[in-house]
Amino acid sequence: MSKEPPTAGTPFNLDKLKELIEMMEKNGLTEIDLRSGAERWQLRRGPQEVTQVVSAGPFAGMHMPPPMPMTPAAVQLAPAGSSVMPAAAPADDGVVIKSPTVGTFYVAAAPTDPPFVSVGSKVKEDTVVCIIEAMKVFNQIPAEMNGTITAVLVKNGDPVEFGQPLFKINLG
Amino acid sequence: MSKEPPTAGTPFNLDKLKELIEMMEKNGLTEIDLRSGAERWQLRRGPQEVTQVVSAGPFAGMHMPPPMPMTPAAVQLAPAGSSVMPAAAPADDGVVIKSPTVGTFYVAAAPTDPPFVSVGSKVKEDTVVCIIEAMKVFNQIPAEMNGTITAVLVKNGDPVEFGQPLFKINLG
Amino acid sequence: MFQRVLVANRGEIALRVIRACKDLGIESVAVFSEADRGAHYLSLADEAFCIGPAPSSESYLLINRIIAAAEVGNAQAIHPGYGFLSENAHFAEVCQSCHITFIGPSHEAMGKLGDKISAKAIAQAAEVPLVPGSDGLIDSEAEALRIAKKIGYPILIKATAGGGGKGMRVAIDDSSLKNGLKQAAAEAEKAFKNAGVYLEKYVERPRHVEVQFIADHHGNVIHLWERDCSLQRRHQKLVEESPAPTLPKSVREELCKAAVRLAKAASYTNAGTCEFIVDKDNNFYFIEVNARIQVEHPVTEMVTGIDLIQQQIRVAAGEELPFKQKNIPCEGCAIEVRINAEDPAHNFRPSPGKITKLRVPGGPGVRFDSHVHQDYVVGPNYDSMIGKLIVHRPTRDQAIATMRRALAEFEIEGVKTTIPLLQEIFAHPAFHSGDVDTTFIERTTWASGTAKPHS
Amino acid sequence: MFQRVLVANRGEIALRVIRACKDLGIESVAVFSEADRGAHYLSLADEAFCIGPAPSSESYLLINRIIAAAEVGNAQAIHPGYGFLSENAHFAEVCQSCHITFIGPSHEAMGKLGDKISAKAIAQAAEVPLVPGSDGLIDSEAEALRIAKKIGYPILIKATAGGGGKGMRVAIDDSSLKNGLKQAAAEAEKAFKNAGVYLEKYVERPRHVEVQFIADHHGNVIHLWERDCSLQRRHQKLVEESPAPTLPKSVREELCKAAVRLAKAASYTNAGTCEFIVDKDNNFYFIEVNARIQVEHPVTEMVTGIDLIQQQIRVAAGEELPFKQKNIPCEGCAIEVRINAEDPAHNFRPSPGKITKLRVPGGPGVRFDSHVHQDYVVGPNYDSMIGKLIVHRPTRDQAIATMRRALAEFEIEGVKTTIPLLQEIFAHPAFHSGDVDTTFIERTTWASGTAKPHS
Repeated sequence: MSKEPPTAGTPFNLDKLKELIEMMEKNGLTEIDLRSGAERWQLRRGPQEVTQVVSAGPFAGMHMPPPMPMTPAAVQLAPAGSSVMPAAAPADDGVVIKSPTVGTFYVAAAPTDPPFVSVGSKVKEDTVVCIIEAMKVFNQIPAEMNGTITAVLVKNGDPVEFGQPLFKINLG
Repeated sequence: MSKEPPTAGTPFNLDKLKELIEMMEKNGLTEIDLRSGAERWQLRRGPQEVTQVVSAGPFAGMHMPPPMPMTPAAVQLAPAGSSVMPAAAPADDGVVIKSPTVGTFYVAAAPTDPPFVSVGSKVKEDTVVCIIEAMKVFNQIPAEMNGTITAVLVKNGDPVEFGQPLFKINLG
Repeated sequence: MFQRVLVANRGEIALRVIRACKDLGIESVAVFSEADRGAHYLSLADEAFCIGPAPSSESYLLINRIIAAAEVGNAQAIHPGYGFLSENAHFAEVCQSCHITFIGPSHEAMGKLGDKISAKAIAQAAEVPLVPGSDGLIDSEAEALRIAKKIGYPILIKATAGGGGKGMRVAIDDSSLKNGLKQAAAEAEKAFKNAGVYLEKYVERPRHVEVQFIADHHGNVIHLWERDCSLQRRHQKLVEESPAPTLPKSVREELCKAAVRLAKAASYTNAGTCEFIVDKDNNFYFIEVNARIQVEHPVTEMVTGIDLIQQQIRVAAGEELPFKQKNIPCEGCAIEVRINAEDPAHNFRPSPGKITKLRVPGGPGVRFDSHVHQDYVVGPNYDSMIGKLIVHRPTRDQAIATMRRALAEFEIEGVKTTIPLLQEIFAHPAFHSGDVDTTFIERTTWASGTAKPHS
Repeated sequence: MFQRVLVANRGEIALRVIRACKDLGIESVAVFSEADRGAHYLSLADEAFCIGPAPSSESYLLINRIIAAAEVGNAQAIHPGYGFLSENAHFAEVCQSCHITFIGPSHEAMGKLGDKISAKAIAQAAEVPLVPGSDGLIDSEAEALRIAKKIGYPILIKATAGGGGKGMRVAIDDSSLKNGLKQAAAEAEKAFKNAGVYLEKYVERPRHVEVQFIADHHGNVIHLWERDCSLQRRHQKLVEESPAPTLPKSVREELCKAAVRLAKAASYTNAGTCEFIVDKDNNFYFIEVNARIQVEHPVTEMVTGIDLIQQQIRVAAGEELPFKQKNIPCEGCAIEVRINAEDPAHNFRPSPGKITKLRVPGGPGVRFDSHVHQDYVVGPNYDSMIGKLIVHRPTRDQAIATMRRALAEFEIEGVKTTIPLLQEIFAHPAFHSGDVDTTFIERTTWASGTAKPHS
């Protein structure tokens, strides 16, 4: 791989570009737009559609809101007047544990029990983080990753839909 | 902005381009837009819609969408299948004498007469250049400017509409 | 039947006529001003001619341009739509002299009905009730009191040269009549240099009910039932429906028969509308004839199943009406609302602009007649109506429910519209109960901006 | 009546049900897969839940997810639309056990009619004609010849384990029957290791005619006349109309009565369709019952004036049918075409993509049921139907004229559609004369790409 600029005449510096991209990745940035005089560097990262975020690799669950101006009206979920459930909110940083089903979210096994987890709880892959009730079945939801809970995103007893972020977690 | 893929004839360095694309792929970038002076490199990657992901070939997924999605449909006059009169075509150069009414265009006062004017004719403001018949009335149309006819844009006996260019004219 | 028809109009009614022609297998020729150049509906015509610049007076109202376009376009007939030249008897006469069929009544019938005095004379001859009043100007207080006794209070005192409410008084008893006569005469003298006044019965909370009729050239005149168009704002209709709610069947039938008598008396041909006002006791009085197709014709099409524009063209081509009066149904309930590009928050001033987003309601019972689409630019040159939303359902309650659903579905961005006001109207209990008259909008408080006439 | 209904479907039928709920004053709960997130029609529901990823098997077909959504959404009933879980008796049973009303027939009726053998037994008991044939497998050539004599040629020899045309022969006389029996048995033995064959009368150029019926929980079963859906391509319906052209009134009435007998015999409730094939002599034979609402239900809505989806919901809520058989009209002619995002030039392969431009036809007699709009993205995950264009006119000729006009008006860019093929169909003289059967598309040459099954 050559470290020279892309063409003899252009001042683009690939190394700088790589550094920028690494910064984006590390910080979950989706867009960088740098301008200096006649020079402009614009980088975008992440999927077009929030709906299409697929969990794979180190950035699983990172929702990148559509950066492109071409987003159709179809991205808008709930116009005024309708109480459509909120779309899976983009987690601006960190990773989230998502609901694997539609149902009712419970933080504990019984109303008098303490919550399975709260902010600061360390969880392992098989740690139960909540219960989601669907069709009278109380499904224990494991964390499926190791880390520390940094936020609980849903209130006890709230309905949740498939793919809805439930917890923020710092991996590690 | 260059829309075509770089070819040997362009100053773009294919190797550098490949490297950029690899970087994009590796890092999940969707867009790079680099400008420096008159030069601009714009790369977009990934489909508009993730649903259509296809990848093959070195430039796979390098979608270069049209920069403006705002196609002005309303400007289109006559889709296929209808024989709508052509819109008054913009005179790309010079000045035109336009029809002041809708009607039938005649180059002469009678079929056996010579045309009022032809290419090369010098006309003054009050020179009759044609007749437009509307409601059995034969309207003599004056040039309304001084100059030399450089083109006759309508055929004898053709219908013309309001504002339709009839003659090209060089003023003077 | 004609081979080609020229459509001497623009916007939704031009599109409506183009569609009717296509449905009949007739070619259509459109005309357009420079402001409408490139409009999508023009591409649906078989040919289209630019006839002048944006101002109507230099394009859509220019008779000779339209005739010339019909001639170069080889059209045998002209459909005038509504507005513009549609009620211009001179235009109809010029068409005739150019051997082009005017799709509408004869210029003679149009002339007779276009003049208020001769129209009233025809109505009287046809035993169609007129608003009671003095036969002419009032000569003395004694005469006024005598007439008042005959027609009963309340009575409207009107200046013969009047206008804009000047020289107008309502009298509720003899005493207020005496005072009113003096005041009105003085005011009229001052304003118009003409102190002449006359009397007319004052109809309180009148309903506006009109009868659609159609007549062929073979002596057949048939009514297509009535429309209630009471819901108006500054004399602009907002909502039209058929059948008229709350009117007893017997009154509806009387009303419709009166319209047919009048059409026959005027030797009327083609489609027309006879307008009445109806008082709170369901007495009805002739107002005028609209000698053309009307904006609100779709509600009649829905309840009768008859395509009025097609039928206009057929009748003009000499065909006999294919149905008998007794076979004309009035099924279910149809309601139309006019969607105007107006800003309710700014006293309904026109709101031209580009429609940047449009989601039109659909599904069963919903019809939308419009020439606009996403990216259409609503210009400032013509009227602000951008479409007509029509629902048709088995019952009035169901029609109202579907209209509310359809209005809620409607999404339009880029221009302001009357939709918020329409939504309030359809949510209003008085509208549901049919308790609506021409003063309804003015005397009701509306949340969505002001619908009042003078605020 | 229900307060909230969950719509267990997507696309146009989901929107159709949401609209029916709104018209009835019922709240609706939508469900959607991740592929449909943000779809405009979802915003018209009162609530919407994501139930899984794009594949139907992980979202729209997951019974427990849909029940859970109904529970968290407080829906008392579920409308399944068509396709997906609509004919899944187990789903209907789960709904029942969860005390959620399934808007459709009982799971018992669904189960009985879903099984071909028990469905035929019910038909037989109700004296509904079946395609004549052997009662079971053929044991000998002699038996085959005896049956052939009874039912007449041509005869279809079918392998009991057959499929895809394998082990299938048409016999036109005794000699070809003898040969065919041997060949079919040998082929079936080879392909399926089962040489069993049976006989069925071969219906040449069959028309597909189906009867819409609806039954309440009070013992009333009413038919809403028939639809002709003969115009198919690879067993996919392209055009549906009501009434069936060319069928005599007496046959139509017999057909409809047969469907009602069958529905009663199956203790059927809610809306359903009884499918028949009709031969060239207007004999009809029962094929199967579709125990759900169908794509083509709007044509029935147009000719009867009855909102079928609303009526389904009412019946499911326990209401009695509000009309009697004798009051069900069949007025005018309604035709529906399916507009699919498919590429006629490439053997009708799906053509997903973003709709970059959309101009939908309108005006009188035109209805468009669709969830799509300009800028909508047609995804590759579900079926390719993007809308249904329906016309309703007093006569079939007028309906065809309006359909041609409407198809010509239709402008769509960004995806390829079946519109060019539909335009050819509606221009075809055989279609105009009603001379259409299920083989029409295959045996006709089409200019717009190939509509043939194997090219």
